[in-house]
Amino acid sequence: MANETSLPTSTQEVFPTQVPETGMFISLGPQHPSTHGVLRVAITTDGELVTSAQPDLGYLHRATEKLAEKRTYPQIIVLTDRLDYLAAMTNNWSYCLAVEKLLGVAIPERADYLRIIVGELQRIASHCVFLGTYGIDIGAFTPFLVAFGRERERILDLFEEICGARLTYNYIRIGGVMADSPEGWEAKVRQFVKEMYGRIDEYDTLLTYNPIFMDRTKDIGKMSQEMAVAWGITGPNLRATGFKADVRKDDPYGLYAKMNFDIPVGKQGDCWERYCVRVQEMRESLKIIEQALNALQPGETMGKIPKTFRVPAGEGYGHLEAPRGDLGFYIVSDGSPSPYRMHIRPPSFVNLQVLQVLLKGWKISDVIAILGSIDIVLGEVDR
Amino acid sequence: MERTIPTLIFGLLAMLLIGLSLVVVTSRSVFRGAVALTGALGVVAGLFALLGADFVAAGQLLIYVGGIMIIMLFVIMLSQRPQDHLDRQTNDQWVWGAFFSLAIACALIMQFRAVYRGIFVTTVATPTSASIGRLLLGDMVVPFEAVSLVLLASLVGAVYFGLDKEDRS
Amino acid sequence: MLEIGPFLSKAFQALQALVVGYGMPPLGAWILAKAIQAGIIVLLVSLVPMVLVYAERKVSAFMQARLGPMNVGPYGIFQTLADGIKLMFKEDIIPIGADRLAHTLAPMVAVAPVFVCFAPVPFGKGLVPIDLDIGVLFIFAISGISTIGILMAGWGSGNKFSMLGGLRGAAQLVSYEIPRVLSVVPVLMLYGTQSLRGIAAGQQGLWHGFLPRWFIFYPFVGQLAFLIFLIASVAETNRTPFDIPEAESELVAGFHTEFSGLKFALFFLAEYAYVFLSSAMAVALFFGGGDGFTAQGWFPSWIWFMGKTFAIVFLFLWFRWTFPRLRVDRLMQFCWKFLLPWAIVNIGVAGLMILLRK
Amino acid sequence: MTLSLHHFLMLSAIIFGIGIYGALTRRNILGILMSIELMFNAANINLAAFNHFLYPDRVWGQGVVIFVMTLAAAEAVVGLSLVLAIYRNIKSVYTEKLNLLHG
Repeated sequence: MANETSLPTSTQEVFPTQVPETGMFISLGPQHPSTHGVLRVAITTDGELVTSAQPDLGYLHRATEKLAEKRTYPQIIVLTDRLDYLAAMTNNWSYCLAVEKLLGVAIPERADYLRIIVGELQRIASHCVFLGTYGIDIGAFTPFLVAFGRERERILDLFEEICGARLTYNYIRIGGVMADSPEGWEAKVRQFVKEMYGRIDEYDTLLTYNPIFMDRTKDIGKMSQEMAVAWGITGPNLRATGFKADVRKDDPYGLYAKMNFDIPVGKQGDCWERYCVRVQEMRESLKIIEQALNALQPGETMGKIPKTFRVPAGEGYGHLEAPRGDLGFYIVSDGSPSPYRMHIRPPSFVNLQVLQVLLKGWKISDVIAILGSIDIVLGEVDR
Repeated sequence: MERTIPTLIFGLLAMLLIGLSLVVVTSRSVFRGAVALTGALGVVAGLFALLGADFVAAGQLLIYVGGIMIIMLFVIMLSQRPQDHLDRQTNDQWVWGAFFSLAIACALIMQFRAVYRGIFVTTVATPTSASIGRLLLGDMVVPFEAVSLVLLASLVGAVYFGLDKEDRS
Repeated sequence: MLEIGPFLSKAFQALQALVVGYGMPPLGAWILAKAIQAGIIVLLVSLVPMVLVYAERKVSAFMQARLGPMNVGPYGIFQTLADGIKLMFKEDIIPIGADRLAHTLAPMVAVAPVFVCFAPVPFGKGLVPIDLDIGVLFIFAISGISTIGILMAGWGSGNKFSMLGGLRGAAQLVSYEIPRVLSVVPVLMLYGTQSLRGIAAGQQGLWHGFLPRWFIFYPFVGQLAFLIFLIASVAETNRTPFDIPEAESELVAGFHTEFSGLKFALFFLAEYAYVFLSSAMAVALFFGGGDGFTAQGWFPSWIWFMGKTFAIVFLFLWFRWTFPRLRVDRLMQFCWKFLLPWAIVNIGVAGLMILLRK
Repeated sequence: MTLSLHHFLMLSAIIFGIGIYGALTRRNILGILMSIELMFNAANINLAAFNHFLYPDRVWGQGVVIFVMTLAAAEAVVGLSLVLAIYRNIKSVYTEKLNLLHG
């Protein structure tokens, strides 16, 4: 059903010029409650069964890569905030990794631990949004307000305290972090981590093991391991197929090599396992935060970086495990204050492509379940 | 006074029924026709109530309006497009059809007027559900069982027709 | 005690005598009295949804760790009123591709039957607007008309999502109507009447001095019948987990996507009025109506009735804010392969019980 | 004026005539089905009227009405599923398109 790995043969499927012979043509989006932004999925159906589905992107394109060519290196961090707006911390971090590789600077230890703490907090916040919106996609409204409105809000409060912003942080800078944590911040994080374990168990009883929820998501939208690899899927979506791949383990950046945590994997890559892997990841993130808090020592938070600097000519690639998968920044420098070319590898964009084969043969209700479980952020897809 | 009120109600219902029936057979939009038919069936339920048949009136609403007409509208939504009302909805024999149906209606009306004029009734209507229940499972039990067999057969038939070709084997 | 039933009937008798004294024919006086009663019912049915909307928002807020409406009036109790006024003044939009007649009529067809449905509901001792002999059947028959309104909305909007919502609604409502009617049959068999007042009156008294003689306490039959009735009622009112006709995340808003202003408010009114009606029916059928078991004398019967009704309304709200939505084919399977067979088994068991008691 | 049996019978005759007209002239299979329902209802009005006016103490007429309604439901279900099957095959619900036997 959904195991073909080939692209559609013609654009006819994307924009049908006439009503299909059987069934109908539905334009799901760009204004639709469950496309999570301005994505349009062109669907032809036979009754309730989907015969073809084509994601149609570009409604949110802001030319981030081109803009970057006219900004100095520190100014670009602001642009990266706006990519995956639910996980701005990891965007900052990934960009800084690439630039730091080009510059060859060392990061103070405290800054690296702070990066890990905010990065993992960001992962939890992002997965909280996923959990809530996925609940809404399936029809349960309460998880949204519990996960989104209660737990994520507390994480954003923590972020606000450390960097002054709640959504676009601009916190992780080239060579370190913007500011040291304020007094008492670490205790608050500890308190939050302690409470969060119980909250995740609450989500399990509310949503994860709800029979209706399992009925809606188990065995739906199955993705084989070969298919996932062929389409370049990364992140929780890949791990749900049973493929143990995580940049934090495979290509450790920062101080992740010192951290002790597991990579949750699924078995058959259906919607429920994609969801479960994320819930499990939240628990692992909590463990990492605890370890980082224990290892946190007072010290510098910014490396020796001048206010204005030129990056030596050459190319650098930095990537990390963002909440949605492998996020990479590729920067080519010609020695000037701004990059010659910057390319972003956004995990959402790559994960989104598989929809055209994954959606085929399922019902319209399942389309929503699958679309939600892939967990895309349109800001990152369209850049 | 007590005599004229049912007559008034009857006149109102009769006009509504005739009007809605005409919409059913003349409307260009099949959907509107079906909605008019739904209204007409509701009016017939009102006539039943006027005739003291309360159980039958409720049954009429439950079976016709709540069942048959909903399935009818369902099929209309599946098989029609909103722009279909631009098509002509009557065939070429409509003149002959009108003549023929008018003739039948006139013949029936004349016959009824001649034979059944001036039959009145004075008894007060009483609840009928208990007596209908006794009738259906007493004197009429054989037709009752036969009807249930017919229903079963039609159910099986409908499911069979509803299947796709590849599912039938 | 505050039994308003006898008081009301005396008041209406006095009123009729008064107008007859002024020269009105007795039939006219009777019609006047019934018209006033109908007016009271219409008022009640229009006001209860406002209370229910407020209750829904508050209950959901407390389930979701937030406060809900707080600004309009103390604890936001006038929020629904404000919303109603807002909806009244909103522009009434009819899309170009719509069937104007169907689009305009749909909300009215959906909401009008609800008012009629309350006629045979016994709100307390002597508080039955019209004690119909075919009460239960009457309610089922009339409430079926509302489905036509949903279909008209789906077709009349000229919108694919509305059309899909209408199709789903038709399939769902027709299917769930069957177990809903069948689940009530054991009650009718046991009490030998279809009048809701008669059924409620049959459930007075106590077993062994402590257990109320309500139908729900009949072993096996009572609980199963109530369960099927409750589930099918939730499905009939298009509420989560059976809200696939208006599934927000799939079909935008299903059949009422294209409705705005007062028309939208009418659909809302219909939904909440049906929630109230289903709860009231459940109380009359399964919970002894206005019977107050051992605490009989503490409150008048209409308070008992309303209290029990709102307890069951709370179940509706609770379901909505706890469960995700079923998928359309699983929904049908659940109806035809689970509810319907068990409803039929239940009728058989009830028949056996009645035979054994004789 | 008091209601009499022939009022109901005349009304049903008119409805029956309208039903015949619809069944004869509609192009749409669904329209024909709906006209047939009209005719059924005309007959039902007659049955209930005869019951009420001629045998007010018995309910046989109403019993027959219930049978007619049940059979009408069966007829509608089979008819509509046939319409759907036809629509699936020839993509039309107009009677003149049903000419597969025409050679």
